Amino acid sequence: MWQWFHRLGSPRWFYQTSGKWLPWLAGITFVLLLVGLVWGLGFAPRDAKQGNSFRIIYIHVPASFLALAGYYVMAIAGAVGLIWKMKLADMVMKSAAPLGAALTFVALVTGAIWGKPTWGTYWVWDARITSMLVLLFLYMGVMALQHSYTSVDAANKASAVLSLVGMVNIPIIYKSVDWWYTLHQPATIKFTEAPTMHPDMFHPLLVMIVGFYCFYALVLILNTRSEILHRERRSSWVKDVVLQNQR
Amino acid sequence: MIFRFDSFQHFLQMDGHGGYVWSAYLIAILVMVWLVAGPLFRQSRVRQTVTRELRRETARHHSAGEAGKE
Amino acid sequence: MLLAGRFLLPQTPQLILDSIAFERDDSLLFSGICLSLESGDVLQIEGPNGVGKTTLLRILSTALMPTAGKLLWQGSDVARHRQLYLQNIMFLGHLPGLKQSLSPTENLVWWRRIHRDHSPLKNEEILGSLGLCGYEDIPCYALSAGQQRRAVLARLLVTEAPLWILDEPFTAIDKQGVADLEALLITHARRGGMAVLSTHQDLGIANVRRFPLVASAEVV
Amino acid sequence: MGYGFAAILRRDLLLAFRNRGEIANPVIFFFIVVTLVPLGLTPEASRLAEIAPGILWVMALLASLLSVEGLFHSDYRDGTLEQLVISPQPLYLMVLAKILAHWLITGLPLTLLAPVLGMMLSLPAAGYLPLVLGLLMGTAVLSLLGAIGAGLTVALRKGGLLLSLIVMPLYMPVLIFGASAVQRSVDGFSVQGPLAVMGALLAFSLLVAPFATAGALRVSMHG
Repeated sequence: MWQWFHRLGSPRWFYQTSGKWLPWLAGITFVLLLVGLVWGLGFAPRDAKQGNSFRIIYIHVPASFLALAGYYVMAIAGAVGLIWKMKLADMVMKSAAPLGAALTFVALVTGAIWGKPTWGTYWVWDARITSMLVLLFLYMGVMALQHSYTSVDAANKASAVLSLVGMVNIPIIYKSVDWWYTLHQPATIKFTEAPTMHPDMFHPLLVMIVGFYCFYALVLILNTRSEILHRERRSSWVKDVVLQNQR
Repeated sequence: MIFRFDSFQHFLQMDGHGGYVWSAYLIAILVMVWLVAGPLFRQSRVRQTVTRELRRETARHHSAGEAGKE
Repeated sequence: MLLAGRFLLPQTPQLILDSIAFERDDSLLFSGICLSLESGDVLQIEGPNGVGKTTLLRILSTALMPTAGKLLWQGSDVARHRQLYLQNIMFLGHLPGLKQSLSPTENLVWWRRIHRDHSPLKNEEILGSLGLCGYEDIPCYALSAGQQRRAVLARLLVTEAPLWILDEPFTAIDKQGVADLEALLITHARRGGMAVLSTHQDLGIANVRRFPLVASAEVV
Repeated sequence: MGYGFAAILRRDLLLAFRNRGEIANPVIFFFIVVTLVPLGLTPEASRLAEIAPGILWVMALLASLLSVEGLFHSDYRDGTLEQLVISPQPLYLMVLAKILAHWLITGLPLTLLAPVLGMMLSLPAAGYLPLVLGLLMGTAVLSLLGAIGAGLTVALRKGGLLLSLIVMPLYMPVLIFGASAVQRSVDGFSVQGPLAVMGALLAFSLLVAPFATAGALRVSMHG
């Protein structure tokens, strides 16, 4: 009956397989984040110049990483959905947008809070912060477009096209913001750069980055699962799943 | 590896930077909790609607499985 | 080459719809539509409002992609050889692309350019044959709905495409206009052309094939 | 292949000529908002000169953004767009023709008006050439990028604000390089760098933007 739903990349298959892996992924994510958090907050040495405010790096940097990587995940999922008409990919793309936007928001807010003790002000037109802000705008554009279409399929296709255009543009935007920043050269202290960090500071950062990647995957899967349930709520297998859960 | 602070008080204050560090972590954790709770909440809502529909269907047809079959 | 293909074997199906289905936003509009058209066929799609007549015609025009099934034009898959197929069709939808601020003549000139029509017929002759004599240079927004519809029909005269796809072509035109369009359809069919149209009107054309479109029973 | 391109270009220019009043709007908008700046800030020539490059560029960007919303709108409403999408000719070229027409009736007049407005904002003499050259290429890039957004939002009832939201981030490189070319020239530096980058942006968006716009239009027609 619902044969058109079960083509390549069947959402049902994804829902059932991811259900098996989910508890493990959740456990690993929780442990990594907890270890990284305690390590970073309490056991990493304080920075000579910035003091303890430097500890914000343990959330700021991983969040920034995932914010950018998340855009690529979204765009690539969108491309797969457009080219191979795979419904699962559309759902992944739709789930990636608010997640990426939230992480971009975290990166921006923690960056601003970090800026206060470091630069004496919450907001500086620094190249990296400005780029992050533009990234937030790109995410918001995709989400706004997604919400303004009444047809689900059209919404997915349109936001896939937009996120692809954004992906092509991100390097250009980043480069131009960098160039703009060096042109104006305001006197600021640079963020601590990862490669020159002391290993004692760097190891917890590494744990946090891996933890954030796991967290990203976890939330992406959770979002996609709820999207699958919502879109296939009329199909028989979803009804079976719901019935099983009640027992 | 050693704990870098003398006391819990010191750990909270972080030499005057405590407010910044703790608020940054708090905001990040709140957002992350919301990110996990959101899909779980949505999922349970879908489950509720499906359950309601199933109940309505059973009331109508006396056999819930009928509608799902070929 | 195209012409040769068109008139070569009059009794082989030119266009085949092979179990076409269409689904939008997880609900099935129709499925399993099988049809074939031969040279000289006029096919009328019938059915109540909302059953998907416009959607089916838009699938035929390739403006929409079918969810399942295939379109075959002279034996080749339209999804793969889209350009070739598009050279052979003329689609007039609900909104036929008439520019309101241009006159019928200017609209016609633009269509002739885009269809690459080099036939010796003059613009006045074409518009005159559609009863627009004296209205050639008035902007379309000043014309009545029926006159605008007639101006749109001029498009059918400047294309060599053998397959016409017309969505509700009789909307808003008077008795004379209906007769004119029927005459156009008859001439087109006699020359070996084909037409698929949706209308609630009984056509005054002999040998019209009718296809009643029914909604998919599987729609929830 | 080129006949569709030429036909669309001619028709769009004819249509623009018919609706002359409408096409003057972006130019008038540009003129008025630039006039607002001294009123809101200061009539002092030295301070105006300082911000003139940025103001001129931001306002040109807004004027272009406002006009790009209508790029496909009337064609969508009267069904022409559907005909273009199912035309046997490459959609890429037809979209390019529409964008070229849009640039000719908005970008070009904006560029030509800019020196006059520069004079009113007491832009130093060295700034004029890079301003005009930059706008000449930059407004074309703006039209090309704006067309993507216009294609994505054409089927939506209230697409205007959304269009700005999705297109503005893409405009940023143009703004950065365009305004800094003028600024650098005023400060006595070479402007070859930023102008060359602007040329590269133009070449790149010529290649990619009509393609993306064609995809966006297909999506809009399917919806």
